[in-house]
Amino acid sequence: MQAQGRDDEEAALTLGASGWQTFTRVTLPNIRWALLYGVIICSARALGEFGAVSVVSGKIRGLTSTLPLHVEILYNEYQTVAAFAVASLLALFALLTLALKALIEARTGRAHT
Amino acid sequence: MQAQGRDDEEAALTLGASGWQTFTRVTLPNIRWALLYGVIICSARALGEFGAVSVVSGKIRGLTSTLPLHVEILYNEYQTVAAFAVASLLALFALLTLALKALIEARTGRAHT
Amino acid sequence: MSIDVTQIGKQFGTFTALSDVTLHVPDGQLVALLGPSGSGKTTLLRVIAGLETPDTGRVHLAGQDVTHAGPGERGIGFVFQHYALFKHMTVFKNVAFGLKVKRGAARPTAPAIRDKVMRLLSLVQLDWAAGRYPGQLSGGQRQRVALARALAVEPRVLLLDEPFGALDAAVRQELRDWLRQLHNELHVTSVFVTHDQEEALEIANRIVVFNAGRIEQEGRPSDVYHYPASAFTYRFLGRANLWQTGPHGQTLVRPHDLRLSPEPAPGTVPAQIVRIHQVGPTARLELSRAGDLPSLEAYLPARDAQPFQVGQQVHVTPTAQQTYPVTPS
Amino acid sequence: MSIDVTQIGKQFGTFTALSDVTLHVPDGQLVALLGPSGSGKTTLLRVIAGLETPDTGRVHLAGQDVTHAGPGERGIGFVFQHYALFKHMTVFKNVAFGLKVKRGAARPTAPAIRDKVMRLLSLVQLDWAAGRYPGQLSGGQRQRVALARALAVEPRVLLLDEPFGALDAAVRQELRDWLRQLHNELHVTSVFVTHDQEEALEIANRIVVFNAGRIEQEGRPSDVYHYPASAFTYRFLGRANLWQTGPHGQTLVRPHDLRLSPEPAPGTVPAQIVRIHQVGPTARLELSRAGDLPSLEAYLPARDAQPFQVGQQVHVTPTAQQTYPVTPS
Repeated sequence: MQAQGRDDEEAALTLGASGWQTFTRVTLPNIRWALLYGVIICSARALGEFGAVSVVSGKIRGLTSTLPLHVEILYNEYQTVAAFAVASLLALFALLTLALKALIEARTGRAHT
Repeated sequence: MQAQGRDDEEAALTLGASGWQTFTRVTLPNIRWALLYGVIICSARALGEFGAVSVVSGKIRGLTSTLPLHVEILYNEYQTVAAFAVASLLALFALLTLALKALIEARTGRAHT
Repeated sequence: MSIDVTQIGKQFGTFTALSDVTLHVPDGQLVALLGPSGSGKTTLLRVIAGLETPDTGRVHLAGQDVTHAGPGERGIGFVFQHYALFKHMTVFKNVAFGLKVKRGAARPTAPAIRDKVMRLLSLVQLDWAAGRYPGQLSGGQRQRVALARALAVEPRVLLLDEPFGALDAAVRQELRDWLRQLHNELHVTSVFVTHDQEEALEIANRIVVFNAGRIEQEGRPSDVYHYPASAFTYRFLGRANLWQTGPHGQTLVRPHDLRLSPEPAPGTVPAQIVRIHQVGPTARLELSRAGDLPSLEAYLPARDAQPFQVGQQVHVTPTAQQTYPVTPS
Repeated sequence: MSIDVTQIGKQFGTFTALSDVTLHVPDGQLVALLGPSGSGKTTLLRVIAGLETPDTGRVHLAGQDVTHAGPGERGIGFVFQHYALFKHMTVFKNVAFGLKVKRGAARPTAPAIRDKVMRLLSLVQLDWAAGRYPGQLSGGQRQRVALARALAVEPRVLLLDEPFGALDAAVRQELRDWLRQLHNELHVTSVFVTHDQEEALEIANRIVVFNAGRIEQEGRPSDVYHYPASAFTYRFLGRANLWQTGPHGQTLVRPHDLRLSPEPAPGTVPAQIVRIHQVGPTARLELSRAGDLPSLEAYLPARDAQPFQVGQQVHVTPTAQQTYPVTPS
């Protein structure tokens, strides 16, 4: 952001753009792919997090439980089918994220050439 | 690495250095802080990983158990004191990592100015 | 619009970029800020633009104090060395940007914007490129887009930071001519930064020479060139021969101010021709003198240089010279 | 050591960097590869150095085929535009690097290395900086360190990639002189890349002009300058006026090849003086002609320009000119 941004943004400021206009019209379009990439990777990590959530949340079903915790709870309750169903859902999310990530990498790769 | 390295390394090659000499004398010294930083952050993540290890390892004590798993095992066995002791150890590692990370950030920050 | 900067000081950490700089630029001038890199010329330009806040001193535009005004409120246009075009917008949208971000009644209607942008693009001979992206243009074309973009908001002052620094020699020459012509047509007060003395001497009305964060000299190009106030300016504005070091200081001579003759005369110094290099209308001769006197370089019109040969003994005298006290550096 | 490249071709994706380039550089020459950016001159230099592998063609150094030899096995020294010094090593260690990485018997003893490095550092007038880091030196000093480092391995060919491109005008001039002198002393075959025609004409023995991946022309500086083989070379080597476009093509005239007189004579064309710019020994006059003939620029020695004034009607004739067929571009 520092590397590619400064000149552009200063140019926008000298042309009379406000700080907000500079951000939305110059900064954001430049970093949109990097930003989306960050959001997706971050969501993926958050979705899959287990240890920290397990300790902190208290595992109250339907309230502070997350998908990975739910898999454990179901598994411990011997509801194997339900557990595998939820786990499959998680796996599907993982595949989706991977696809999105690949798409964005292709996009930004192209934009740089 | 691509940004700062290429010219340096090409210079070393034209001066008759072998690939290995170029790597150890030019590339490594340039990236040593970035590399150490990566190693530390990576170790910290590996050390704290719970979910994946829990599923894959089988939790055989003294063989495939890690510190976070050990905390859980001890806790589930109502060995509260031992569990907290191991947890404190983990917290100590976390603090050490943070200190190292701050140190390296200060170093590389200085090297760039 | 006139520009006045008064006693500007600016530090970056321990580095003094500007120290007590005062400068008046009258309305309608084309001024060059000239100096080596790190001499403070770009910092002063950025202070005038409002992109840098001075530690001390004031900036007035047309008599109005703008020291604390933002860059968008000053009525300036700024051109960056590396163009700073918006890569994700077409050339048209780049030029239209300054008009589209205006608020309320100040913002022209869409047809008015289109007319104006196309007029500017034909002014810079790039109307055919309106739909292209900056990445599809050459360096010279990009800089012309940047100029059109800066002119779109009708700035009362045009500020250019090494505008031709990133371009090839041939393109640079073309854009120099073009900037001068543009200034002749629009008469907008313009300030440009350069480290190329030839560029400054060629297109500016006034030249401001910077050295280590201070103004070393200021004046018309011919005055600055013919009467440099210091050895620094003398050496920076063109090649200089050290003729001799005497009790009053060092005497400097330009290569084209040396006269050569085969016969000795009062005031001449003997020298030997070491090298003759002639390409184009000027011949460059390298001369070595006896003893530990530094060697000389002389530029002669090609026809005057014809009688001389390498190895020949000649007698040299300066037709113009300047003497400066030797400053401990 | 002579350099021969034969029918070199190199593609980068869809971009043709070099296409069927053949060039012979005799032993001991100082050759300039001159051309606009993207014309292939740097790619050829990197092919000679072994930093780039050609798609087709061969490279011979001193008659020996080195097309597939690594850069370290070719006996070359390479100087980069941005110095490429090792930032974490002192100046001394930078220069010593090439000697310290030698293997076995080829590696000099520590005292021999120290002697040699200090000798090279005093050659580039930087012996006082042996213990400094590159970050503490100016651009010109860094490039001198880079040169000393390249010379330490006693290369039989010295290759320089826009060695003065990143430097200020005054420093650039100083280093140019210095490179020429160094070449006169060491006589090592040297090839340098530049986009500055003045630099090429000033210091090279031979000039190779590149255009779009091909060699446009090759020869001695005066031959290339006075007899450009194409309109491209003519325009690239200096300013060019378009005198007229006739049935045989376009006739080009250099600004210093125009003669002005107040009275008409056979062959003269009437023109009006629009602008006179005089700084230093040369006056530059801008002339507008009647009809749609393009305007002209004339350079006169200052004394010849004295009788003329802005607005005056004059009569112009070229003393030298070149006619080229109009190529569709």
